[in-house]
Order: sequence, then structure tokens, then C-alpha cells
Amino acid sequence: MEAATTATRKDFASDQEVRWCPGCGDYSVLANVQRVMPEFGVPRENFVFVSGIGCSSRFPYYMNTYGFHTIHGRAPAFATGMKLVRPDLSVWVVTGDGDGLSIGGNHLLHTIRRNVDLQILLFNNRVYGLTKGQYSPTSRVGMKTKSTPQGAVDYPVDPIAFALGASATFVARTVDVDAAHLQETLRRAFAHPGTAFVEILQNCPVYNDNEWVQVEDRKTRVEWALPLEHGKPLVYGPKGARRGIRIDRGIPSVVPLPDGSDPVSAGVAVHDERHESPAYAFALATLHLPEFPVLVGVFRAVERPSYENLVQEQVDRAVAERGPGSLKGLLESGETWTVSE
Amino acid sequence: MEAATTATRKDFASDQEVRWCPGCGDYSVLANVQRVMPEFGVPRENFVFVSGIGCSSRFPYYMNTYGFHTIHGRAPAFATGMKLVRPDLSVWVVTGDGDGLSIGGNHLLHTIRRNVDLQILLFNNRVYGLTKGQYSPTSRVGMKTKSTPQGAVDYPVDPIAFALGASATFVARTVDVDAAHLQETLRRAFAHPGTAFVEILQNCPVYNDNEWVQVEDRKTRVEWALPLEHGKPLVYGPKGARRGIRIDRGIPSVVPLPDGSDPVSAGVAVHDERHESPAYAFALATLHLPEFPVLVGVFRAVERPSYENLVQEQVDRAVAERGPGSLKGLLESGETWTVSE
Amino acid sequence: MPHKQVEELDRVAIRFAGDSGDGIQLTGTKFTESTALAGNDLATLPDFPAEIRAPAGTLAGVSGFQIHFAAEDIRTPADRPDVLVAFNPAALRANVEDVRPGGLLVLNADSFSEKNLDKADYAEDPRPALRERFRVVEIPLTRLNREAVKELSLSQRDADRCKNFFALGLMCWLYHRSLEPTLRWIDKRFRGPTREANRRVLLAGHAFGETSELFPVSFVVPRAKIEPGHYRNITGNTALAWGIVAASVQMQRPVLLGAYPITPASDVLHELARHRHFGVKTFQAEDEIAAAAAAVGAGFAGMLGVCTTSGPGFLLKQEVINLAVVAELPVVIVNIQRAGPSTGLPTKTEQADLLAAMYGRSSDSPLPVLAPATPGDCFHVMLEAFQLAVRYMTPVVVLSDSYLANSAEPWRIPAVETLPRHEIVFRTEPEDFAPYARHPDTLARPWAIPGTPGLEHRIGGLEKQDVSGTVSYTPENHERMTWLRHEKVARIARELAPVSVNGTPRGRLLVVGWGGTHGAIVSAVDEARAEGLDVSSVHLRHLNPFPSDLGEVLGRFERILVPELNRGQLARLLRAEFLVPAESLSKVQGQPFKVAEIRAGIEAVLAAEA
Amino acid sequence: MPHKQVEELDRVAIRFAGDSGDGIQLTGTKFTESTALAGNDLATLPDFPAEIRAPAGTLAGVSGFQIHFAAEDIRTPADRPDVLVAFNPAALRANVEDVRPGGLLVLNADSFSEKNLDKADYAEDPRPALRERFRVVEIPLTRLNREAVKELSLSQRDADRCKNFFALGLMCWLYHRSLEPTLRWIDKRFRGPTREANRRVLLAGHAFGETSELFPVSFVVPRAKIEPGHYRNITGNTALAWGIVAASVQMQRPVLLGAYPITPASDVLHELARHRHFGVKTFQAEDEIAAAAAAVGAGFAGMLGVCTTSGPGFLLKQEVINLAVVAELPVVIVNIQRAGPSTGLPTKTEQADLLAAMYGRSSDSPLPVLAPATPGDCFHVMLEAFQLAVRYMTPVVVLSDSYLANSAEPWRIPAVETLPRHEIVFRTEPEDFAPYARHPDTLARPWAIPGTPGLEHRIGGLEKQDVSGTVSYTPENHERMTWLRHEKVARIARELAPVSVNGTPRGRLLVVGWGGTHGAIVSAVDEARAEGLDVSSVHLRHLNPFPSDLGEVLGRFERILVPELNRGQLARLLRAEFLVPAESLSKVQGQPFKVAEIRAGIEAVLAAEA
Ligand SMILES: Cc1ncc(C[n+]2csc(CCOP(=O)(O)OP(=O)(O)O)c2C)c(N)n1
Ligand SMILES: Cc1ncc(C[n+]2csc(CCOP(=O)(O)OP(=O)(O)O)c2C)c(N)n1
Ligand code: SF4
Ligand code: SF4
Ligand SMILES: [Mg+2]
Ligand SMILES: [Mg+2]
Repeated sequence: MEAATTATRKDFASDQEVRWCPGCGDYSVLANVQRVMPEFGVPRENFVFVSGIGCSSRFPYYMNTYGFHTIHGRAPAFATGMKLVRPDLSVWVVTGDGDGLSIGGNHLLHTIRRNVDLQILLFNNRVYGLTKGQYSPTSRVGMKTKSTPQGAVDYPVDPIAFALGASATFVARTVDVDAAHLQETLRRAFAHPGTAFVEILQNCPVYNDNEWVQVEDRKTRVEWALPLEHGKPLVYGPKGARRGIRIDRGIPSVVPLPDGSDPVSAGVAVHDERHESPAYAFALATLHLPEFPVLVGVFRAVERPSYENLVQEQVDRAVAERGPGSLKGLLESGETWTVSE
Repeated sequence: MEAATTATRKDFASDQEVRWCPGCGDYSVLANVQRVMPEFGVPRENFVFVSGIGCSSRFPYYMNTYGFHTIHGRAPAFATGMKLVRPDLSVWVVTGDGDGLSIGGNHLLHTIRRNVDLQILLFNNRVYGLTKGQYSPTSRVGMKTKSTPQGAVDYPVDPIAFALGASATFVARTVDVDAAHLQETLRRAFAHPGTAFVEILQNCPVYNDNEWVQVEDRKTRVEWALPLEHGKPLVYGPKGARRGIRIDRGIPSVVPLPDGSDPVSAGVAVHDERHESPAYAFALATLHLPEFPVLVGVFRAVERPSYENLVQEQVDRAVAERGPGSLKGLLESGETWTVSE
Repeated sequence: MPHKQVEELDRVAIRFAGDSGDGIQLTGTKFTESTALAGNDLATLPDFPAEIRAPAGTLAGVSGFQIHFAAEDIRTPADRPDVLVAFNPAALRANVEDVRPGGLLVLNADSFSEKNLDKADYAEDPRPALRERFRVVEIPLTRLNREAVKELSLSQRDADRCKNFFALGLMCWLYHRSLEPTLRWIDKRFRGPTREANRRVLLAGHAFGETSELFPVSFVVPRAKIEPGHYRNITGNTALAWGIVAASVQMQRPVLLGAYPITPASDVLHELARHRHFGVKTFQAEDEIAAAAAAVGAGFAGMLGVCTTSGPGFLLKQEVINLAVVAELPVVIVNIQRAGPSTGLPTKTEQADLLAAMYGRSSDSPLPVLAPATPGDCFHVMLEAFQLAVRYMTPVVVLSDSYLANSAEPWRIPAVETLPRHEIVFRTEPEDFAPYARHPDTLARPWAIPGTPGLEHRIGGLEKQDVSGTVSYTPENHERMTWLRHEKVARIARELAPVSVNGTPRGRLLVVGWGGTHGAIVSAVDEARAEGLDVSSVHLRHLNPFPSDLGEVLGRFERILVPELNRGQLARLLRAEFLVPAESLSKVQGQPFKVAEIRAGIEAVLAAEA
Repeated sequence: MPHKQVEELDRVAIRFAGDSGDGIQLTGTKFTESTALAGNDLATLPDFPAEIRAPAGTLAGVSGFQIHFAAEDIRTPADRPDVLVAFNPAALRANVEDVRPGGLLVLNADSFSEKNLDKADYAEDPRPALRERFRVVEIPLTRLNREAVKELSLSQRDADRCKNFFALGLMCWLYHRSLEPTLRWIDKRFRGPTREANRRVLLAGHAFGETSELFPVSFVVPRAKIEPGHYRNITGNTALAWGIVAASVQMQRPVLLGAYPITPASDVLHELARHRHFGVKTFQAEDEIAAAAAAVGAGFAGMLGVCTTSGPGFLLKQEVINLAVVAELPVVIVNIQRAGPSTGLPTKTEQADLLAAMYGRSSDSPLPVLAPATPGDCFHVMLEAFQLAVRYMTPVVVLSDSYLANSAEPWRIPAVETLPRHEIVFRTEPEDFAPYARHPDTLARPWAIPGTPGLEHRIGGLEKQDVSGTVSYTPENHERMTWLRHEKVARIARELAPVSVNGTPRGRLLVVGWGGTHGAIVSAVDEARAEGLDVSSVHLRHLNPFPSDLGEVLGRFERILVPELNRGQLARLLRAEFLVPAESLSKVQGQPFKVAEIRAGIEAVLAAEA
């Protein structure tokens, strides 16, 4: 843990000038990632940040660790290769709603189901930033953009529901400007063995400002954010307007909680991130504004062996059973014959 | 409806000799599709079958309709293009667990969320047939194949859960050899506006025989299949060993049903395929052998405008508001000037 | 105050430069419009920063727009600007070295603070030194601008937003451009205080020129002798988008654009999305593969399919294109080339995807390849591309580039009646229908679309039996189909106009070009000829197949020089095809050719010869 | 019974043909093993049906295996078999026309039922007519086989499964091959009644030859004068897989294979998956893009990355490969070519992806391209490919093909000590480390891998600043980096052995080939020279860069002929590079060249000359 105590936030800042638009939510995420890194007790040289293409995918350039800014949508596949051959590395994937869920959806799906031990941070600003403002697979129906002047008509994909549909073992959501929550979520993600999928609600002031204003703004946050805590009832809202989430035969609904009333006896569900079945977490993932609050925190965290470890075990088993490979032995296996002078 | 009464199964059989291995489940699916087609009252020339690559994807060659055997994993995208420009056609996509969920997972995801009015039949034999027997994304952990001699280690994706994670409006599962159920499911899929996603459990006697034996075999089927029927309780099993599915705060469990006992009062859930929230259907999608039965039938069927219609509406609206486009008007729009002799 | 002196000039090149936030592109566009109305010939070149919004005042954030206008006809935005209008030190630093020695620098004096000099990596104030080499005029732009709007009680931020209009007004005065079109535009575009502010600032800038001592002289550039007609300014991407609309109109078939956003192609998607009332449908797909697949699907269903992309996206489409080659379905794939390889320099230009277009698919997979020569030409190339696609039942690749896409030129608006029409005839007769029977001349197979009774058939990517189109693995048939796919495309050459040579039919040196280098090449060759050099040029719109007489034309020249923004791709094609010693004049800097660079190349070759 | 007569032959080619269910490939492989042990030189060619399992007895379901063995050294499976063993009418029909006139047909008499004749599209029994042209021997194979196993009370289905062993036993008798290796294999592979059944049937077939009147003569093919050494049979795909293992062993780095199944490349994945005890990891990815990305990721992390695919999959990898070109990371991409375009003829061979390998990426994106010449050569090529990749920090493309992949040849097992080793040195010294500083000779950048303190750095697909490796958009730097990427690959030529010419150093005709056509070309040239024709040949293993002296070698010949299983791709490269009038001898039938076809090509050229 030496590194942890000695390294500081500055140690994780590269010499590259950070280039996002003024006010971009990415700045806050970067700052908080750099803040928590030192706590992990991992030598800086063992971190790798891998990204695709997008504003968010510029992230690795600003981290003073190893970094690979790859191509659009494929970062999880590059990261899988790294982790397969170097389980000793702490590999973080940074992607966007376009990079990760449009062109890259399939790699995300398979990386998640394999449960490769990666931290995947998906910056969801519900727009294509780098290409100057087209709608994305997470954009709301009706959103007017350069590519949808009459409004988007396709039904959006929800990153959390998608990840659960891919049987993710760790799924969380947090907010770019909520430093404390963001940092805590990163800690949880780091601690999770296997794929830790984190959706970060991120503001793009230039092409989709205030998309998440309800939870970005300190004042409205108390009203609209429901922080998930294991073992605690699903309760949100300010005093006098507290409400809870009830789940009836799989179908969630909102129950008002008069002051002093006990949520649990009012049928409010108690959060359990460790359910073996993803059904409960999925029910939560279906909750969206405005009928429901924005759930932030860990939706699901269960243990399942990570892909690269299972592969390594097969190698070890093979070596144990057959001994380390001999090239000579291989070349001479099966039918051979000798031709003499 | 004339066509419906006159056309027969033979009208839908092409002159191509069918080439699957003896005993392949695909034969039965083909026969049943050819059987139901005449009922739909759609002129034969308005059907298009689009497929990717795989044994299952040879399907279009055997249908005497328009057909396009495209490339690996992309069939839904080709079909989307067709449907966008020709909403009048009945476009069916045939894909496999490898074609649709490995290389093609992303197209399936986006086609489903857009809710393009297609019937998508995914033949799930949990193996790569055409390439002679590698494991697929739906193969069970531990499955030994040519590419996994020590057993597969990656956690499989469940087609139904995947589709619900992509917020599908119609999701069903049926069995290759269960003619009646297969046909009924096809009817329901055809009737659904929007993407109708149907997983067909299919046997590959050559590379993955008996994968679905519990529900393929008439004898065991009564014991292991739970046919979903809207408004009916989730009950399965033969007399004397009847059981039901209860869903408690989103988490499903099995309840034994002594003869004569009333399922509903025993807390058994009543199937509702029309829940606005996909959470309930997702809960069902998480149920797998051996702890649970194989649920067959329609998991979810809700209405949402189909993509191609929404796009057409935008065109119509544009025409209504601006009148049909004039090329001259376009070329001369904005600042122009005249240079005279 | 005595009326100021007026001088006449043949040609002027002005570059506006400032922060991406300063509205440089808008300023340039508006100045261009007034210039067009003034009857000059002109060419423009925007230069975007790669970053979306680098921090204000930094070199990375500098955005530029160059306009070249003249009393004679011109084809390029000019190698070096005569005038640089720099909004801040970074803009000055990033551009000053391009300015013609002795040229005019118009600077915003208020921007030369310590902080801004720092951001521009200037150790010291560069102005004293620059005064030695240029005419430097400093204007307290920020202050004058705030002055002009002070009564309007705008926030300072909003007030400062207008200062580009001050510069615009000033330049319009300096070169006698009318403010009318800009004022009209302001009225259309803005309302309330912003509208008023912009109007006032524009007029203030104009008045400042009139009144201040700083500009003793103003300039007129006489009208150019331009072919009579109705004109507009157009960028390559707009022309390309409109060409797609025109193809749909002229063939009476709705079009589907399958696209996935990518610089510099995205604007075509944006433009087309605005024209749904033409029945145009735009599909923003999940990736380039799906975009191409959807376009091919549209072709299968009997409509016009097209997709627009750039290098990295083009690669992803190759497997789909290959299917279209075997299935023999019409579709147009547009690759608006950018500098690479890989992500490369996304906002910079290059023409290095020619070989990828020709050979980038598995196995022998021929298809027609076209390239526009000017922004306006993008319109006509698209019309031709669609007609080839449907008449020969083949995918067609169009290679534009970032330079053509973004630069503008005055474009003579074609009379719709004069545009080529093509009436599509679908196969409807079931009587001996065969999916792969061929038209005797074009070798095109019939276009038989779903919904046609009696023509139900299946196609796909497996090798096809000649005529019947069923799956076939027989050796001779594969050989024949491979030949047919080749021959069908080769026959397009039959209908191509003979090569037109700019210069003399034979001689010592022929310069062969393609795509966006047209303006620079023709200018260089014309200049060289004017000085008596024996050089001519040919510009190829058809890269595959080549015009039938190309080999013969090449044969009539002693040397062949091929200027390209790549390492010699067309040169390789010409050498392989005609065994001629074509020499490559290569530039790979993400920038278009300067006329001087091509002239230097020409002179080098001819000198070597002599 | 008198001992039968024995004749001596120089060379024999036998083709076994039957239903895919008949175990033809197994029969062929076992016969090959015995033949190898008999000391003959040999070459084999399997021919799979495209369908997985077409209905039994149909033409589509016919599977074939040809073996050519001789007392002299041979390089091809022979143009035409001398003997055809046909298990059913379909097998007969699909193959009989290939058989040398007067050759021997061994038929399963029991299979000539109405039904089977129908399935083979025989209107009438072909045997009478065939007797005119061939020696026809009919054996009641099915019955004799059931006889042999009747005591074993197997199901008839299981019993019939053995009949290929009867044929094998018979052929082994006919050509004096030992049954030993097959018996040994049977004992290893089967148990219980199946083992017994297979043994009995094999011996019964042998005995039948000995006793039946049908075979008055048996044949011996004397041992060939083969270079002494330790031998085995090997197919190209096995050799390729083992070459990957060897590279890992020789460089002391674990390897990661990223692969997505595709014919004919899947077997490499299957083979490698069995060798995890070498530390080899295989990753069956979701698609080819992910497979390539994972391999590049492994390279970034400091291990050996490789991916194996075929045409359609290769296209999908190009964007990832392009990133590796810019990021300058080591990775090997193997394209086992098949007949196309598109899905094409998946089980047939072709060598038409050469240009896609050279030019299939956006912008100028050079990388080394290698091609093995024989099945065994696949092993050595992989060793070289990995060494080039790590020594020059570049992606390397290896082009094998379906023919090499599946055909087998006796292979002299190399002594491990003689295999090239390469010790990888990673950068560890932080002192003035720069990610894009270069090795003075190779121009390779340092391989600095995660886990190394003080070398933390970021790379990606945006253009790199020379030396520092940071993002750079400056024009001159892009020009320089483009040149450096080109020059680095070009320098590989410095270490390539000079071109070795088979024949004379100069002359009238040089035949230039690459890849799997080696055997056919050398055989044809040797035959032609033996008849006094002035022809020589060169076979290229390095397609990019070419050996430095290639141009000079080509210059020494009057004519150049380039046989290729494509429409002339190498020919184009040679013409463009050296301006030599290389002529293409093209075959695009999904089949390898016959020696005679190349001879005909040679004679045509030389005749035209004379
Ligand atoms: C193959 C390919 N296609 C398209 C692009 C263009 N492109 C770059 S980033 C991007 C989308 C970025 O959106 P997102 O992932 O949401 O990131 P953001 O900029 O919003 O942070 C696109 C389409 C590309 N670079 N490569
Ligand atoms: C780009 C590409 N990659 C790989 C292949 C090889 N391939 C053909 S089908 C297939 C998988 C088929 O599996 P599935 O979709 O489950 O169909 P099944 O044969 O089991 O019905 C693969 C990998 C291909 N044809 N194209
Ligand atoms: S465009 Fe949006 S997401 Fe991108 S940097 Fe600017 S503010 Fe951030
Ligand atoms: S391999 Fe399996 S899936 Fe394919 S045709 Fe044969 S039995 Fe059917
Ligand atoms: Mg985004
Ligand atoms: Mg399958």
C-alpha cells in the first residue's frame, strides 16, 4: 500500500493540456478519477486506460499512466486482449454513449458477459460530442439534433438495462459533478473482480446542455436523486415529500411516504445489490424520469469468476496435467519416420 | 384474403434441394413456416426472407419468396433498409445464435430498440453449425467443442434477456419440433407491429445433439415446458408434480402445487405479456434449467410505433408543411446572383 | 475629411483567423457572399481546429477562413494570403508565416495581453518584429465593439460575441463589398437586442474604415468575366447532398441515405436530413456497416441506396460492398477522404483511399470509381454515380475529400431541364425470367424487386450460377462469373467521353491528376504554359474504368507527372495499367497543393529533361 | 493359388471419393501415413463439399481425397489421378472425368441402385460406357464389409460405417503399404466391438486383394531419394499453428491468438486451443474485429498477438490493423485465403487477397506481407513473421490459402536448436525515453510495456509527433511520419536473402510466383527445362517489401510470366514497381493450378516469341 500513501492526484495528471470545451462534465470526472487513483495502492505503471473515439475517449491522454486511445467502439476488445495476457494490470476502459453503445455495443455486450476484470466507465451525455452534436442511442425520443432536425424517433437504449441484459456482475450509475458519489462509485468499481460497468451521467454544455440537470444541480438533486444503498429502503425526496419505490410481482411503482411513516411497512423495497437473480436490479433499471427518480449508486454487485482467471486456470491445468510444453515433443508427436542415407 | 385461401404450403417451397444434415431441427422449422405462410393473406411476392451466414441462414434459399442470403451477422441491418423504403413488404429475418448474437449482436440490439417492423427468427442450437462445431455465445459454461477442448468458460447470453434489455416490444420462445406451438408463435409474431423477436430452440444432431432434449422430447416436455399464456398462472409439470412460479419483489422462485391447490392463492404469478414495464418479462427470462422449467410462448407483447412508420410520418409531415420538394427551388435557395453578358 | 483614395486590384486573398469561438467561419462565409454578389470569381478554404473547443486563445483553438477573389477567373484559395485578420496572438502566430511578404496584418490590439501572448507561446510581443516584414494595422477591436453596443445593455459576453461583425464591416468597406446581404441575413437569423447589436457592430466596422486614419486607401476588384448565368456559392458537401436529391428526382425513385457520423462526411447527413419533403429518408445507423447494409437493402427493395463516410468508416463497409458486387445490386458509396491512416488528422485533407477503393475487398472485386474535381462538381458526379449504379447494377464508389467538402466556389446553377434523367425499368415479365441473365450491352442483370409477382428469387454472397443465379461451386462457372464482374465494369469505358487535354494533344510533359487537386493543377499548368513551358494536363473523373483512350493520350507525351495528396496511388495504377513511367509528385501534409508546389514539380521535370 | 505378379511404378496418384459420411478424409490420411512410412515422396489434396452434410448419395455431398506418391520427388497432388476409388455413383460422376484415360476405377458395385443413380443425376447406368475408357473393377464393397463383421452383431449402420477401412486395406495391398500404422491407430482410437470391427475389415480388404481374381497385379513404388532426416506428414494449417507455438517458445513470450471461426482458418484455432500447456491462450472473439483488437491489445501489453482468418474476416480487421500501423505495435495477421468475393466458394482455394493486404487500408499504410510456399513452409513463415513484427514494431500480414491449409506433404522435422531465436528487449530505462524515438537501423520504436516504472505514456490512432509520440497535426510532421512508416517497412529488404532463381540467371522467360502455387510452378518449369525450353522461375515469399535485387533479376529475362489464382495481382505490383511487361497467367476456379496448365502457359509465351 506504499504507493497509496505516497502517490498524489498530481502524479496521475499527464503533461498534456486538457482539451474539452469549457464547462464540460468530463473535467470533473477526470479530476475525481485522478483523486481516487492514489488510494488504490496500485503502482502507477500498472494502470492502463483504454478508450475508443469521442470527447470522453480523449481521457487517457490526461492520465499519467499507460494509455491507449484506440478506434471507435472497440476499446473493450483491446482491453480484453491486454487483460488476458496481463492479469496483473489494472485496466480501465473509458467510452461514451456513442462509442460504447452505438458502434461498440457488441463488444461491450460480450466483454460484460465474459466478465473480464475491467472497469468500464461509460460517459453518457446522450449525444455525439466529438462529431459536433448528432443524437446517440441514449438520446431521448424527440431530441432535435443536426441529424434529426424533426426529432429523433428511435427508442433509446438504457445502459444499465443493457448491461443487466448482458448479465453484468457489477452495474452502477453516478453523476459527473457529484464528486463524493463519483469517487465512492469508482472505489466500488475498482474493488469488484470482473467487469465493473459504470454509467456516468455527463453534461455536454455545447450540444446537449442540462440533460441531467435534475441530478446535476445541487438544489434539485435532493428531490430527484435516489441513492442506492445496500440494505436500505428505496426512498427519495426531501422532507415533506418523501417517496419510496415498491416492487410488486416485478413491477415497480412509487409510494408516497407521509412524514414519520416507515417505508418498509409501506411496502417499499429494501435495496439488495447482491441478489443472485438480476431481475430485481433490472426492475430498478426500468425506472426513468419524470415518473420515477434517477437511481444512482450500485444496482448490482455479485461475484463470478473473471474471464481471464478462468483462462489462466485452463493454462495452469494443462501445464499441471501435461507438463510445460516441449517444442521438440510437439513437432515429433504422432506418426513420424526417419529417412537415412 | 384471397391469397390466404388459395396459396398452399407448396407454394412457399422453392425448387432448391434442402441441404441440412439429416435430423437437423431446421427442417421442422422450415416446414412449419411454409405451413403458416398461406394463412397470412399476404401475396407471396410481398414476403422477403433475409438472413446472415450459418446453417440456419440458408433458410431463404428454400422459401419460394424473395430472399437475400447476406453476410455474417448483418441481416437485421439489410432488413432495416428494406423496410424503411418498402413498409409494404413483410420482411422476415432468419439468424442463428452465432450470426445474431456473436458477430451480429449490435445490429440485433439496435434493430430491436428501434422497433423496426420485422419478424426475427433466431435459431438457437447453442453452437456454430456451419463452421463445424465451435461454441457460441449461448453455449453452456463447460461445453467442450473444437475451440474449447477444456470447456467453454464464458458466461452465456440469454437471447430473451438480451432482447428485453434492448427494450423489445415482442419477445417469444418456441421449439423447432413442437409444430403447433411453433406455428402459433409465428402467427403471433406476424400479427405484431414492430420487431417480433422469436428464439427457436433448435437441435443440431451433429455438433450439439439433445441440447434441448427436455422440451424436444414429447415425453419430458410435459414435465419441463411451461407454456406462457396471457392471463393464466405460471404453472407447469404433470399431474401429481405440478409446480408454479412465484415472483417476490422481482425475484422468481418455484412453488410446489399439491393437487387441487389453487395456484393464484398459492402466490403463483399470473402471466401478463402486456405489462408496460419489461421488468416482469425479464424476471421470467432469468429462469433456466435445471432449477426452473423452460418457458415457451410470448414473454412480452406491447405496442409501440414502428420505426419505419415514424420515419414515414416525418416525410409526410415535411411534405405537408413544405409541399413536395422542388429541385429548382432547392438549387436556388439562399443567396444567389445573376451574371449577365 | 477628404474622400479616401481608391486603388484597383486584380486579385486579393484574405484570411480571417481567431478562436473557434470567434465566429471566423461565419465571418468568412458572409464576406464570401458579398464578394460573389460583387461579381468576382472566388475560391475559399476553411481550416478548422481538430479539437472541438480548445481553451480560448490557444494555438490548438485557432480557426481560419481564407477567401481568394479576383477580376479574372481563379481556381484555388491562393497559396499565400495578402491580408491576415487576426483576432488574437494565437491566430497571428498560427498564420502569419503564410502571409505574402509585405502583406497586410489587421490585428486586434486589445488581445495582446501577457496572458494571451503566453497562450500563443510568444516569449515576447511579436508586433515590433513583424512591422519590419508586413504592414501592420492595429485596431482596438474589443473596445470599439463594446462601444458600438453599449446602449443595448447586453452582457459583456454577448457583446464580445459580435466583434467578428465589426471586422466583417471593416473588410467590406476596405474592399467595397455591400453590407446588404449580411444585414438581410442578420434580420432573418436573429431577433431582439442580438439582432440590433449585430447590425450596429457591422455598420460601426464599416464606418470605422471610412473615418479612421488607419486606412488611407480602399480597394476595388473589378467584376470578373464570368460565364453568364445564375450563380450561388456552394461547398462540396452541400453540392454532394443536393446531387443525391437530384438523382432521386431525376430517376423518380426515393433515396435512402445510410450514414454514421464522421468528419468530414457528417454534413451530408445533416443536409439531407433537412430535405425529407423530397421523400429522402436518412438513417443514422449504429455503425458504418449497418449504414452500408441498409443502403444495399434499399437497393434490393428497388429504391436508391447511398452511404456517405470517410476513410475509417469506408474500411468497415468493404464486406458489405463486396456482397453488393456479387449480388450485383445498385448502391453508391461516398468516401469523403481525410488524412490518415487510422484516426490520423480527422479535419485535414488527403486523397489516399484510391487504392483502398480499387483493391480493398477480398478477391477480385471490381467496381466503378469516380471522383469530383471541384466543390460544384460533387453535384454532377453524384448524378452520374447513381445512373451507373442502376444501369450497370453495381456498387459505385465516389471519392471526394475534406478540401472539396468544406471549400466553396461560385457555382453556376444548372437548369433542371438540362440535368440527365434516367427512367428505371424494373423487370416485371415472369416469362423466362432469370436473375442473372444479362443485358447484351451493359451486361447488367435485371432489377427484379420484391412485390413483383412471379419473379420471386433468392440471391446472396455465395458464387452464382451464370444466368440462373442459383448457388454454384463449379470451377468454370466461377472463372466466368469473375470475368463477367470484371467485364461489366470495364464496359463502362465505352460510354465515357474521350480524355480532354488542357493544353496540347502531345508534348514533353503531361500532368495527370484526379479529385480535388484540379484547381491547383490547372492553375499551375496554365501559368507554366503562359511562360512558354511545354506542359499540358489531364484530370481524371473516372478512376475505374479509365477512359478508353487514356493509354493513347499518355503515349503522346515524353514525361508524365502525377501530383497527388498521397504517396503516389494513381501513379501506380497508370504504371501498372499502361507501363508508362508516370512519376509521382506527392504531398502528404493534410493540406491541399499550393499552385507553386505543382509549378515547381513541373519545372523540375522539364529542367531535368533539358 | 499362384503368387500374383508385381509391377514397379515411378509414381501413382489415387483419389478416394464418397459421401462426406463415408470417412473419405480419414481413409486418405491413413493411406498417406503408410505411404510416407514406405519412403515415397508424396503430396495430397483433400476436396471437401461446401455443404456440411448434403443428403447422402448426392453430388453436393461428395468428398474427395487425392494422394500422389512417387519414387522421385514430387511437389503436387498430380493433375489427374491414375486410380479412382468411388464409394457411390455420385462420387463416380463428380470425379471420373479427372481420371487419366485408361486409368483404374474401383467401384462399390452394391451402391449402383436406381435410387443412387438418380441422386447422381445418371439417367442410365454409366458403367458400360466407362468400361470403354477405363479399367473398371467392381467390388461388392457393402456386402463384403458386412460379411467381415457379421459375428460382431453391430447395428447395420455401424457395420457399414467401417467400409472405408475395407477399401483402405485393399489399396494398401494393391500398393504394398503396411497396415501397421493404421492398426496401431485403430487400437489407440477405438475400443470394444468398433475396434474389432475396424481391424477385421481392414484385414479383410487386404486379404480380398490377395485372393480375389479381380487384381492379377499389385504394384510397388520404390523409395524416393529423400534428403535424410526425421519426417512427418503435415498440413499447412497444422504447420501454421505449430509455427505460432514455436515463435512463442523461441522468443520466450506467451502468445495470444484472437480468432473468430471461419473456413478454412478455424482449424488453426482448434489446433492451438489444444496446446495451452505452452502458455498459449486462444480467444474465440465475438467477431474478427474484436479478435484483431485483442491481438493488438496483447502486443501493447508486451506479449505476442496473432489472429487467423480468411477473406471476409480479413476485411473487418483492416481498421484495427491500420491502428497498429500508426501505433507501431507488433501483431501478426494471418489470412488463409479462400475463393470470393464475398462468401464466394468458402471451401475452395484462391490467392486473391494480395492487393487487399497491400492496399486495403485507408491512406498510405505500409506493412510487411509474407506468403508460405508449401504446407511445411507455413511453420517457418510464422517464425519469420513474428520476428519481423517485434523487431520492426509493425503488424505483419501472412497470406496462406485454402490449398496450403488442407493439403499435406512429408515434412522434415526441423531440429529445435536450428530454429531462429530472438531475444526481445523491452525498453526499461526512463532516462530520455521517447515513445517514438527510433532504432537507427530498423527505425523501430521502443517496445515499452505497462508495468515498467517511469515509461508511462499514451499512444493512439491520431497522427504522432515524431520522437515524442504526442498528438500532432502539423503538416511537415505528417509528411515525415508517413515517410517513416514507409521507410521502416522498406528497410526490411536489407535483410532479405537475394532472389534465388530456379534455372538460369538470365534467359528468355522467367516465371514468377508466390504462395501455394510453388509446387505446380516448379514442376512445370523443371519439366519444360528438361525438354530444353529456356525458362526459369522465382518464387516470392516476401511480397512487401520485395527483395532488393528483384528488379535486377527481372531485368535479365526477356519475358515475365506470373501464374496466379487471381486476375493478376502480383503481376500488377511488378508492373507498377519495376515497369516490366509482366504477363498474367490467371486461373480463378477455386482450384489449384495443374502442372500442365502452367506448362501450356510457358509454351504459349515461348512459342509466341519464336
Ligand atoms: C469508424 C469510425 N466511425 C465514426 C467515427 C466518428 N466519430 C468519432 S467519435 C464519434 C461519436 C462519439 O460519441 P460518444 O461516444 O458519445 O462520445 P462523446 O464525444 O459524446 O464523449 C463518432 C461517430 C470514427 N472516429 N470512426
Ligand atoms: C465475416 C465472417 N466471419 C466468419 C464467417 C464464418 N461463419 C459462417 S457461419 C458462422 C457461425 C454460424 O453459427 P450460427 O449463427 O449459430 O448458425 P448455425 O450454423 O449454428 O445455424 C461463422 C463463424 C463468415 N462467413 N463471415
Ligand atoms: S462537445 Fe460536449 S462532451 Fe465534447 S468536450 Fe465539448 S462539452 Fe464536452
Ligand atoms: S450442422 Fe447442425 S445445424 Fe447445421 S445443418 Fe447440420 S445439424 Fe443442422
Ligand atoms: Mg456522448
Ligand atoms: Mg448456431
